Amino acid sequence: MAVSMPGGDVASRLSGYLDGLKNRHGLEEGEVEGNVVRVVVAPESVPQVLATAKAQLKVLHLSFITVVDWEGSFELTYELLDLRGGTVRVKTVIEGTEPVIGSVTSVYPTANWHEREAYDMFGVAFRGHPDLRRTYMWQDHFDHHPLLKSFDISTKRTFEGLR
Amino acid sequence: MLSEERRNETVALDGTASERLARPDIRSEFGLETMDMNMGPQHPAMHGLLRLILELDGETVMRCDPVMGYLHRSQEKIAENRMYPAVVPMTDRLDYFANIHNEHGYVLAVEDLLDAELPPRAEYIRVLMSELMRLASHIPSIGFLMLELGAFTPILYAFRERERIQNFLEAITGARMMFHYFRIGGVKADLPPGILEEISEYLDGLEGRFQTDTVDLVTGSEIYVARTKGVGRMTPEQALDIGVTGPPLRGTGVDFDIRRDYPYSVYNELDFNVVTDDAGDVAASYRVRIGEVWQSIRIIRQVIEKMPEGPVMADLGRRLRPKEGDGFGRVESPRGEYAVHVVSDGSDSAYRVHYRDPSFCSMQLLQEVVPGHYLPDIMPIMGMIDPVSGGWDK
Amino acid sequence: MPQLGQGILKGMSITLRNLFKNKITRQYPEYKRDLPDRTRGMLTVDMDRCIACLQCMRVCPDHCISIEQTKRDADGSGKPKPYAVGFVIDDSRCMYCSLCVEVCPVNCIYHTEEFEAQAYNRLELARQFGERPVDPTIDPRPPVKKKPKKAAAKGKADEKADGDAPKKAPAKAAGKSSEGDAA
Amino acid sequence: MEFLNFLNQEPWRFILSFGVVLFLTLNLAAILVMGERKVAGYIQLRYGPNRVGPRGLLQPLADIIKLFTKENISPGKADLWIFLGAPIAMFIPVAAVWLVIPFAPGAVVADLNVAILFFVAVTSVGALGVIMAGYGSRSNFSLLGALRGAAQMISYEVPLILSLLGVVMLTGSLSLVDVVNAQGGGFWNWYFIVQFPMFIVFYISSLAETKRVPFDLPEGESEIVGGYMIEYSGMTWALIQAAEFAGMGLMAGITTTLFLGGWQPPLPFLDFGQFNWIWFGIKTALIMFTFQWIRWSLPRLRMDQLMDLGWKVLVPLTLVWLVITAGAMLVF
Repeated sequence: MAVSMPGGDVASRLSGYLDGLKNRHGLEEGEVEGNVVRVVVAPESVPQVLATAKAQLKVLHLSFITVVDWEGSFELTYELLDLRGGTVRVKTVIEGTEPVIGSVTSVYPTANWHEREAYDMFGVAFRGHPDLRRTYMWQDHFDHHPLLKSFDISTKRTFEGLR
Repeated sequence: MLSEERRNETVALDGTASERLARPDIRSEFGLETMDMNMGPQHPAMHGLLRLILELDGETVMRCDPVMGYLHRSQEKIAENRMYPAVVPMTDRLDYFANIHNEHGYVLAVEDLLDAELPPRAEYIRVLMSELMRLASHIPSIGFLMLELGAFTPILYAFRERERIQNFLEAITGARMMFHYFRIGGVKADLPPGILEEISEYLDGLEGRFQTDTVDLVTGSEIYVARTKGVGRMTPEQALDIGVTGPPLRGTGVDFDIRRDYPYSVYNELDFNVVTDDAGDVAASYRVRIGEVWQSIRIIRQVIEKMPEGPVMADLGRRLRPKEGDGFGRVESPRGEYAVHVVSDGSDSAYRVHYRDPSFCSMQLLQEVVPGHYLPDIMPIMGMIDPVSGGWDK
Repeated sequence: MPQLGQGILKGMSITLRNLFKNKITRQYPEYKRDLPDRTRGMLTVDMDRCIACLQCMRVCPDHCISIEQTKRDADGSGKPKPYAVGFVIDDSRCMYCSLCVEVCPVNCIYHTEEFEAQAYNRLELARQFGERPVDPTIDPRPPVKKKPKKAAAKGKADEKADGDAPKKAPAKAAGKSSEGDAA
Repeated sequence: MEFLNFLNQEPWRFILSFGVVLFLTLNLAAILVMGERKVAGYIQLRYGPNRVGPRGLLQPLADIIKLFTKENISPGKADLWIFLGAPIAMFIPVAAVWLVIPFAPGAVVADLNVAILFFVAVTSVGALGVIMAGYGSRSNFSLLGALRGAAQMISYEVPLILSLLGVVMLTGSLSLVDVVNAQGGGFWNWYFIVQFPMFIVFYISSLAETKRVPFDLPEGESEIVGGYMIEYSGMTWALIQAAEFAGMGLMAGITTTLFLGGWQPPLPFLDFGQFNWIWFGIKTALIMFTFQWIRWSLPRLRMDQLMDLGWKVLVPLTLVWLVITAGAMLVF
């Protein structure tokens, strides 16, 4: 097997991750909760933090990227798994309504579609993304980002005209 | 019939898709052009509604670009506008071939928010249902692969088994497909009397039938071997980079299973093996699936043996108002890692729900792995991840 | 060549054996299998027991139940109680999730084993149970969602708290639907 | 009686029997579709069509009525003459080859002394029909299917012809009547015993010629969704299907004639005289059943594997066996 799995105790490994991140980057917050290392970083340093996690700390798997629209700011959660019980959860908050953040596709290529989805649903622009297109919505003639809280849904019954 | 060298010539293992295609460019020399082709969305082998924009040089695929969204229902937005319990039936509609796992991921996330303590019987019932669902998803997936390779019969044998498993699921939950059985804090109702004996009796017959009608009929065939061996080969690093999880990842040799590494429910009390293979091709991922069928049968037997008595529902109060914060649920669905992230703001309904669907993430391998293969190889490569339209389109 | 088609011949012998086995198809319209007790078929309502508490209407995720409620002294006790004069279940929207059945305090709404819902017209799928028909095309007022000012704790404005309310005027069928209860 | 004698005169006999053969071919296609669906159903543990008529036996009739009443749609940019001519170009050769097959002693429409050459020449026209269909439709899928079909049918002509040569060498004649007569006297005289590798090669090649699983790449349901016939509908589609199934019946008939003794009974005392066509029918039906059995058991090959099989396995095998046959004929 070409991929080496992390070994040893989960707790010591997690504190190793936290120390590794703390030593190299300025973290806004950082703590170990259960099996999760939760760090909050500034949006500018997200690609570097993830690059450290991948290259130095060998956290190999990016599970997902969640974007939360807090109406005025966006919170991004990067969930990283080390495949052996440990989780590194990197959070960042982007102020403003037109969020821009550096892409992590060069670190975790799987982020490609996750970032496309985030762009499609929230309009988060990822700097340096190779192929930032919409995933689900129409490519043309659709200027909305449906998961924004400002995008109202209609609860009207849809097939009224057909009845 | 098939020469291994030739496959290796055509599909070099390492390098990106563009490097693989960098061969002496006779096309420009002779002024030849490639052909663009649209596969789907209405196409019998697209596992639902998927459109592939292909660039073909003869039969060789030069570029493959999946276009999604034909089944997009914005489940995440729907989940934001409903109270917590009312989202569970909607998660059934996500990956409609492994509904139980979707429900499980969501209820785990909400229970994480609520810090709920579940009665042991509920946990065992959940594991039982999950593994039955895994059987009902893995067995037809082999049939689907054969359907796409041109053999129609194995899928009907596989669906015979799925129908019987669905009969059990229907007896337990009341519906054949959209179960809505897991509730936040437990399961909807206790098992009907006598069902455990029926299931274990059925499993005895299933072992023999699965061996003959699927394993022997399918995997022994030389044509199956020729069509799947060496097709869609990935290295472990490549698979992790693409974000593949589940059987295709274990087929490359990465020993990763949520059930063991991030245990949920009572999986840490059960004894099972994580099946891996190291070839990394379509055949390997199907060997993993077949191995997981045997492991699932083993898990179900243990669950039936250990099934405790007691209530099946924790008392969480009538109105669910979780604390503010994040809830995470992560389960091993038949297609890989299925994760749910629920953000609560303290109200009746979630502020944000995010589903990490394995079909969606694994489908990136179409972009990466398919170029350099022949056109008919797209079908086994899609069969390798066995995506479900409702899953990747949310 | 390691194998000369033994695998193919083995597979073909399996299909040949199955050629002579008993068939497992059930001829559906003639043969109907016994449905399990928990089958979630089409909903039905026992109107005699209904206390018009509107809980099923509020819990329904698809807004498929509409109830028209009045006060009436139905049992002759001299005290007017809520009474459902109109009760419609729109099967073209129902997804058989069984939430309404679980929430009903008097068990008056329940699943039957009937599952063959077919009609030439979507309107025919709306089944009326009350003495007065309710217009199923009008949406009962969905539960109004009140966002607590949680965002304020984070220092963010939350102007959209009431923005989720439906733009449509509340239906007369659900005129009594209480915002306070729902939220 | 005089009238019958009059009909037995040359132009009338030929025209009449040609009409009968054409009628039989078309019916054969309909019946084979039915048989295919029944075999598929039984292999897959279901019943197959069983609603029209007793046990579904009238299903072919219902199919034909449906297909006749369907609208014939052609793509907007199709090359209409080629598009509409393709089904005919596929069907006529298949029907024509039936003329040279002996059904019973003396019952052959045209006893050509170069019948095998006629068979080889006329069936290769079928590839033209496939190319016409694929090219005329102006669709990417059908073009790919046509290219695959052309490559496959032309490639498999080679092992098909080479595997015929063994029989021709043993018989010393190109006439199918002679071939059948040479196999009389019991099943141990049939050529499939002495020419067993050739029989296998001919069988595989005929599967490929008729575009049946595991060689149904020109149709390739799962990737190119019907291939060259993707744009056809209604009666044109039905004619293509008829040509396919009649071609399957034809290949079964030719296999029977060349390797399984044609109308010759398996044991000498089972000779029914003029009614020996029963034996021809039984053997042909068995071969057709194996075609269907394979169809519902196996997946399909890929294009490169198909070509590898044809050129690297079948052609060398036939060449070797031809040399062995020639050597054996010299020795014995």
